[in-house]
Amino acid sequence: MTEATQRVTDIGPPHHEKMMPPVIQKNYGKWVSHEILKPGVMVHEAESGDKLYTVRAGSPRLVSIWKLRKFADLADKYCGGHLRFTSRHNAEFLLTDPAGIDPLIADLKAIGHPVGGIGAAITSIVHTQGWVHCHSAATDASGIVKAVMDAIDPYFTGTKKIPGKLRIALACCLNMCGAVHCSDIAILGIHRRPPRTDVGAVGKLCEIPNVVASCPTAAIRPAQKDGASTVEVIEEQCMYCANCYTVCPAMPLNDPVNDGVSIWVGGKVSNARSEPTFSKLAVPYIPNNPPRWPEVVDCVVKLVELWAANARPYERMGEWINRITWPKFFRMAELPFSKEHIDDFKHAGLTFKRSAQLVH
Amino acid sequence: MTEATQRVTDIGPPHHEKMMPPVIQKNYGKWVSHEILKPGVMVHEAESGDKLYTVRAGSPRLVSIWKLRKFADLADKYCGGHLRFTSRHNAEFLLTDPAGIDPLIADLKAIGHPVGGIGAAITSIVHTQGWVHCHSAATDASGIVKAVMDAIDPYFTGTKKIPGKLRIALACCLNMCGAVHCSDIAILGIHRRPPRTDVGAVGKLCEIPNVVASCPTAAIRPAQKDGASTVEVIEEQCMYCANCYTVCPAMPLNDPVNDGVSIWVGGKVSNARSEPTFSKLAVPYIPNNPPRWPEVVDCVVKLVELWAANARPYERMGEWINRITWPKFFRMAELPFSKEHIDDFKHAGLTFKRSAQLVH
Amino acid sequence: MAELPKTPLLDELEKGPWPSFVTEIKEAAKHKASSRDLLGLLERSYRERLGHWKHGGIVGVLGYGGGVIGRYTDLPQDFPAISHFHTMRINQPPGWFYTSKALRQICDIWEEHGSGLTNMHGSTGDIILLGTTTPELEPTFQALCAVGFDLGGSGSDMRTPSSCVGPARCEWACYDTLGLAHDLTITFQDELHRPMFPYKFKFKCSGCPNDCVAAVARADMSIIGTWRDDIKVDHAKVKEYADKGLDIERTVIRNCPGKCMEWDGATLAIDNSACRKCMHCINVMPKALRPGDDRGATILIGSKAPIVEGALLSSVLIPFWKPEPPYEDLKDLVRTIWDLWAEEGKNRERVGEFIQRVGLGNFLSAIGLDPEAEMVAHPRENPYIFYAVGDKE
Amino acid sequence: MAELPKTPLLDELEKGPWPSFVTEIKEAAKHKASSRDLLGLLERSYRERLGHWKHGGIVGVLGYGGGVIGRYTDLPQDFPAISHFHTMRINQPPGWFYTSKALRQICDIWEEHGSGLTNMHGSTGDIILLGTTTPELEPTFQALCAVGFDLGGSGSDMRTPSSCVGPARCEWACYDTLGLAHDLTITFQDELHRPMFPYKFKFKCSGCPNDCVAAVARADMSIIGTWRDDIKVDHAKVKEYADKGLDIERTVIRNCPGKCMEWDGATLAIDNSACRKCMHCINVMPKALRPGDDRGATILIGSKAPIVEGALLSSVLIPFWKPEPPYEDLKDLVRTIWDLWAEEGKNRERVGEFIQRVGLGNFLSAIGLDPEAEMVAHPRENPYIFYAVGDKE
Ligand code: SRM
Ligand code: SRM
Ligand code: SRM
Ligand code: SRM
Ligand code: SF4
Ligand code: SF4
Ligand code: SF4
Ligand code: SF4
Ligand code: SF4
Ligand code: SF4
Ligand code: SF4
Ligand code: SF4
Repeated sequence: MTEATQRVTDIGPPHHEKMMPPVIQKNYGKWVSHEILKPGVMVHEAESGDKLYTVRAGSPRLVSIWKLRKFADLADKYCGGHLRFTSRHNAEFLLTDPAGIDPLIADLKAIGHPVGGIGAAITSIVHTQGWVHCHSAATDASGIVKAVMDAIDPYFTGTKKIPGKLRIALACCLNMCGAVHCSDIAILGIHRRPPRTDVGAVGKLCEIPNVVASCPTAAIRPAQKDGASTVEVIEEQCMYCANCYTVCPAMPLNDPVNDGVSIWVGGKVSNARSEPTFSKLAVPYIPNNPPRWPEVVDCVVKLVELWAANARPYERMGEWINRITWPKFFRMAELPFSKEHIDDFKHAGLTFKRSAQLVH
Repeated sequence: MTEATQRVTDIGPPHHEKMMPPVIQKNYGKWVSHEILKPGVMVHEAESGDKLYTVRAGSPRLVSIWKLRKFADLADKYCGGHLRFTSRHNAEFLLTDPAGIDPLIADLKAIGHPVGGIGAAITSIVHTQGWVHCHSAATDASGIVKAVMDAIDPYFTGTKKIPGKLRIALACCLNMCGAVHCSDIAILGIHRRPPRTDVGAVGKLCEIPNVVASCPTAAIRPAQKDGASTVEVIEEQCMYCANCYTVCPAMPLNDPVNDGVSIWVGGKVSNARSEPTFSKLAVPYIPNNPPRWPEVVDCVVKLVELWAANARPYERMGEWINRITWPKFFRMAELPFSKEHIDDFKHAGLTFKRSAQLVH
Repeated sequence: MAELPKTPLLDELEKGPWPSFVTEIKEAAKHKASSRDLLGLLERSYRERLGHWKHGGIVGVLGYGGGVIGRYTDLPQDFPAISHFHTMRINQPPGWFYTSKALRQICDIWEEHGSGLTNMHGSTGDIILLGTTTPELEPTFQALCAVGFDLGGSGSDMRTPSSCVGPARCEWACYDTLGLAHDLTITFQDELHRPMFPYKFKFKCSGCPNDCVAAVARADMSIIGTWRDDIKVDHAKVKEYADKGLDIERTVIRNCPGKCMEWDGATLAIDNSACRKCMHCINVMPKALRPGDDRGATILIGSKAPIVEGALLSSVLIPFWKPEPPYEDLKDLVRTIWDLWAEEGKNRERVGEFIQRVGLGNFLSAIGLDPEAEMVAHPRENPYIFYAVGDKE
Repeated sequence: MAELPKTPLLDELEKGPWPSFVTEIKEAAKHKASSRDLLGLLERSYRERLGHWKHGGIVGVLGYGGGVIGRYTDLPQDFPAISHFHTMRINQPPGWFYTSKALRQICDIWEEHGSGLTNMHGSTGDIILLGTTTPELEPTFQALCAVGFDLGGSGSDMRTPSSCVGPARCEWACYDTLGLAHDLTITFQDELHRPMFPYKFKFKCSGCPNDCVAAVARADMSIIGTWRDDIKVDHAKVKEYADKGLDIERTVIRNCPGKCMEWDGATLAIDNSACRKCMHCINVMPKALRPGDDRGATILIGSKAPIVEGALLSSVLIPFWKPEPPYEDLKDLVRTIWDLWAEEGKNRERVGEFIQRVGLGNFLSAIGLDPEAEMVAHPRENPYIFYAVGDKE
């Protein structure tokens, strides 16, 4: 244990000051305004008159160190050896000399990274692990994201113009690590069958009370099997959230036939204009169809185009739908409305239409 | 029982056609527009060109037959023997000859009934029985209503102008027979002590399971007392709704010291502009102070004046508050905000302020 | 007659401009002992800050289960004339229209049989005859029937439907509110008079979304008029309003919930495909704008006061309904709902609470209606979906 | 090196304009056996439409309880190089700023000890080093510490706080988001590394109400910058925007949630006393408008993903807070909350769910804060009030 005490621990992250370029250190907290110069490029001006040019490069987030080294090279070449990543996992190159912008964009293009995502644009899709690394996944993450981004790339690069920001996110299961629940368009992996309980293993691997408590709909009851403690699932009460599986490996739900994807729309996070709000169910189920999930891609593209053609400037997806009303949105998007769309969880009653304000 | 079979029963109400004046029979469903001529007087015009003048007289709702006969006399004198009452319990006199309007108003005044309440005005207070006839009442109804109407009479008669309609209602207990829950200003009688259970009587007078089920907060438990079935109340869990008393007379809550009145604001019913919405708690408690409840009157007057001075045209109380935000309303109205104002019932979480949109 | 009791507190309520209920009670007290005792009892309540009524037992008229609220004072020794003091609820004529003759008939009957006090009207809409004794109930009832009036509801039965003035005087009525209310009352006499539901059931009929009978807030079934086609615009008249000083941008356009209007200072443009039929623009400019011609009603279900599970507003059940007498489609729907609720509703569970408990989706399946997007303010936000068909392949 | 497995399905995902994660894995697969096996496993998942990972056991580094996600394939015989394939979560520098040197140091360490694959970054904000074996965990950790990096959280501990770019590049930052995130991370090292809470706890710091780290949606404590005084207006610049064709009425005024702006074609008037600090007008005209000078933050509490009780957004706890290093007032508040939650929270109950369960009013009493109107969207609608003081007289 002597070793252990000599170990360096609990140092936390490096201080940001060590990581920031001099122009930022100098003008920290002293920026006065910004302007978008072209897709993916903006300039910030400081009180001092200093200018900082940002070039935002799209990223798949899952990147190898070999790619990161290339990013580092570009940072050295154009940015005095500094770069940053964004909260949506893009890479940002920070220049003081605008002459570097176009060559940098060309170099990024050469290594396969488009520039864009700033202003009224679609930026990268926040997403999660999927089949790459998570045991919980009802669908893959990176694959769908790649297929969708390929299709909507013109909205990232600015080739196609849109009324405002549109944020897409994907989570591969109801744990929602991507925090997709407040996205303009959310793609959510879902199960559709109850857990296949390994009745014998439950008692050995899991804490029965925790398993019972894990179920939001009280579908899990303690039970006895051959004199040993286990659980049983009331299948009609299960809505396949997989929380039991999270606490107990003996209750897997993954299922190649019934797993798939649901689509949610109209959430947002910012306080701009309207308050933050959750996304709402648009399409209850699309089967998993790897490698490129064409039905999911089509659906997202259609929703984006519909919004782009009809929303007013700065109007987010949900703000647009709230203006035209949900029934009209379903009609315009040619989406069927079904029992699945009607909330039946705790606060369901508050989602009923409690007025005669309808678009007929 | 031979008599019984000969009795006339199940005839329902008289058909309205028998009650309506000829001008209405003729133009039924064929009205094209209306105009407010002066406070309490409006004219409706029909496709045929016919005109119908309405004079609305304020009423205390609790009226004797001797007063009703006077109304009948006026109907004979000016309206060919027809009149109606409104959904808010005012009397309406329907004239075809506008020459009758002013004399009718004078005659109404002579018997103590002001004319008004049409358009941007405060009309009569919808209310309930109170100490006049109900066993449940936590306060009186007619008395507070009279005192408040005296104070705001200028808004009924049009002496004072206001931005739009403002609806006040009163209910003498949480049963809310006045449906006060969607009023611009609601006055609600409340208890503040748990039922004084007559433990011995419960089992004799009441169905124990019904009593237990009646409690919204599960504060009532079946119990045994001297070998007989009864109930016990977990006092900390009781919020004095009196529903147990409604189903069981052995659980009275009426209490001269702790009963009183709460004030709620910002509800509405119409679909105009904003959707129908419930009133929200403004003042948790004002003691009963008969005969004229001066604190209640002051509070209502203050709220009306504040709204009148600040709301935009057509803006109802709740629409105004939603625009300026609730915290600002509490500051402007100089009302303390307390734990009582924070919802703690079923859907409480949805009333938390889930955004950074604040007026500081 | 005996002298009126001293009522120093109540006398205070005879002051001021608004007509006084105390004056009304005093008037009745001059003629009727029961009203005299009521006056005394009320003064006592004012002094003690406490009501003096007891829980009502079940009283009523022969063959009916509802329509009378039994009431007894807890001070019968001091106020013997109101030891019984029951109210009778009487169906109002739809729209609350009366001939002076009909009104006088009611007055005469109530002078003979009751306290001489009334509420015109009760919150539900009935004529309330305020206070009589048990033996007088049946004679009063028979006298009323003789002149064409009948009892309303109380207890776990249907209640007297009510309707706004609608087509009788209002240019905005999108259907015959009085006709429908009358028809429902007549059709469902049995349900009105003989309690057999889990709890009460109320109908209210408003002719347009202004909802002048507050149907959305206090009716188990709220029938609210609306239209499907374009708002009718008289552009010249719009211009007139503007010329007379109406700030159309601020007063109308910015208040439009559909954000579907434009005003360029000269012409009003409405995108009717996004209009929510809220009535606001029409309310502000009644001479220039009118509801369209394809009129009907939205049927909403379930509103009620707070007890037990919290207050509810009605919510959309049929987004657009074309009312055509004899309204068999609506009545079939109502009967289907009543059957289900009678079967599966709990004691004292209003239909709105019942739907809250079983879920709107399940309720719709049970009554055989398809889900429609109009029924919800927005689709679900939580991912806890019971998939109807798990594809098992 | 061995040949790459055949991946006909994944190869489809190398097509198209967007950078491909498959290409990244293939690059790593050229160098590392684990990434080669990952590639094969993923192709298999694509073929079978099924993940092939097992529940992770508890693995980690000495003295720490969190920061590593244990992961094992269920096909170790076919893909032995990923029979263990744990991820390591590494605290990012606040604002995700790197020198190229620091980035290369991480790359070098991960080339030596892991798969060569990363997420830059994870959803919480950490650097995710994607896949290594149990024996490599401790050496990787030590190597990282040597160059100044440390582990993030996992399990029932605090998670790495994250912050928007804020004052480092954004003119709207109302407080030092990076400074606060760093300070909290350093102060709460123990809570970050040694799980001892009922469940996870996340901080996110956004510099203004645009909330560029989505704090309101996914942080147990969301600290969102705002201001109290007037928006700073450069009227000449407003005019410039208008002259250049911005439709200020339609784009700005009608979208203002406070309805507190007027534009007469020449001057912009703001009633700041009704401004909700939503940022919209500032967003549209960044050269003309700016947040005021009296800056600070709103502290919100409780957001989280749906499991178990449904998703939550954070809600206001401190309407306006003046952040001053070393932020002791905030830290005291946090500690008070943690103590209460540790004491009374249930297993796997996030702090937001805890507040939902005990009630906001009770929660406030327990942590010693006074209720403020800013904490609710509106006061209660139901009359089921527990009166704090029943006056017994
Ligand atoms: C770089 C980044 C912060 C960071 O620390 O990494 C950032 C940077 C800026 N944001 Fe943001 N935002 C960033 C994520 C976000 C997020 C979070 C998210 O998407 O997960 C949000 C909340 C989104 C939501 O509401 O769902 C966000 C909502 C905004 C808004 C409000 C937009 C709206 O109308 O709702 C603005 C204002 C605007 O653009 O008009 C804004 C404005 C800005 C400005 C203009 C601020 C400034 O003056 O520098 C920056 C560049 C604008 C741009 O990207 O268009 N930023 N911004 C993030 C870039 C993500 C990316 O790679 O694309
Ligand atoms: C007579 C009556 C109907 C009846 O069958 O008895 C009636 C009659 C009219 N109402 Fe009403 N309303 C009547 C109760 C209501 C109610 C119900 C209530 O208050 O309990 C409401 C819903 C109130 C609410 O939202 O809380 C109601 C909300 C409206 C509105 C919408 C107002 C708003 O801006 O929210 C209008 C339109 C307007 O006035 O601009 C309206 C408009 C009208 C018009 C102009 C309709 C017309 O063209 O004839 C009528 C005269 C207007 C007036 O009183 O200002 N009426 N009106 C009721 C009179 C009650 C009284 O004695 O004062
Ligand atoms: C007379 C009247 C009040 C008035 O002064 O106008 C009234 C009076 C009573 N109501 Fe009511 N309700 C009256 C309209 C209402 C309304 C309004 C409406 O119908 O539009 C409501 C709210 C809407 C609703 O139905 O939810 C209403 C909601 C209640 C409730 C709560 C029901 C609930 O589900 O929450 C109760 C309690 C109960 O049913 O046990 C109740 C119970 C009572 C009882 C029978 C008290 C009892 O439990 O014995 C009251 C008898 C008072 C008496 O001694 O005369 N009354 N009651 C109204 C009926 C007159 C009429 O027929 O026209
Ligand atoms: C790696 C990451 C996803 C990603 O690809 O970026 C992730 C991955 C996992 N999350 Fe997460 N979560 C990640 C950010 C989130 C977020 C977003 C955030 O933090 O901003 C959320 C939503 C916000 C929240 O905290 O509620 C999130 C909500 C969950 C939940 C649901 C928690 C809840 O209270 O509802 C679980 C389930 C659990 O805790 O048992 C979960 C559980 C998991 C586990 C540990 C699965 C498990 O139960 O064992 C995943 C491990 C995957 C793997 O094999 O690597 N993860 N997780 C993110 C962490 C990276 C990082 O440290 O930067
Ligand atoms: S969303 Fe679910 S499957 Fe995806 S990484 Fe998170 S826990 Fe795993
Ligand atoms: S999947 Fe969810 S709903 Fe189904 S049993 Fe498991 S915890 Fe319960
Ligand atoms: S509100 Fe309560 S006290 Fe008043 S009449 Fe109705 S039941 Fe009786
Ligand atoms: S008054 Fe209400 S809360 Fe109290 S015990 Fe009776 S039913 Fe329960
Ligand atoms: S509800 Fe509509 S139709 Fe009926 S009276 Fe009111 S405004 Fe007229
Ligand atoms: S009725 Fe209402 S929604 Fe329709 S155009 Fe008029 S104001 Fe707008
Ligand atoms: S949250 Fe505000 S301060 Fe932070 S980067 Fe976004 S816009 Fe700038
Ligand atoms: S910040 Fe938002 S609320 Fe404030 S004036 Fe600007 S648009 Fe209006």
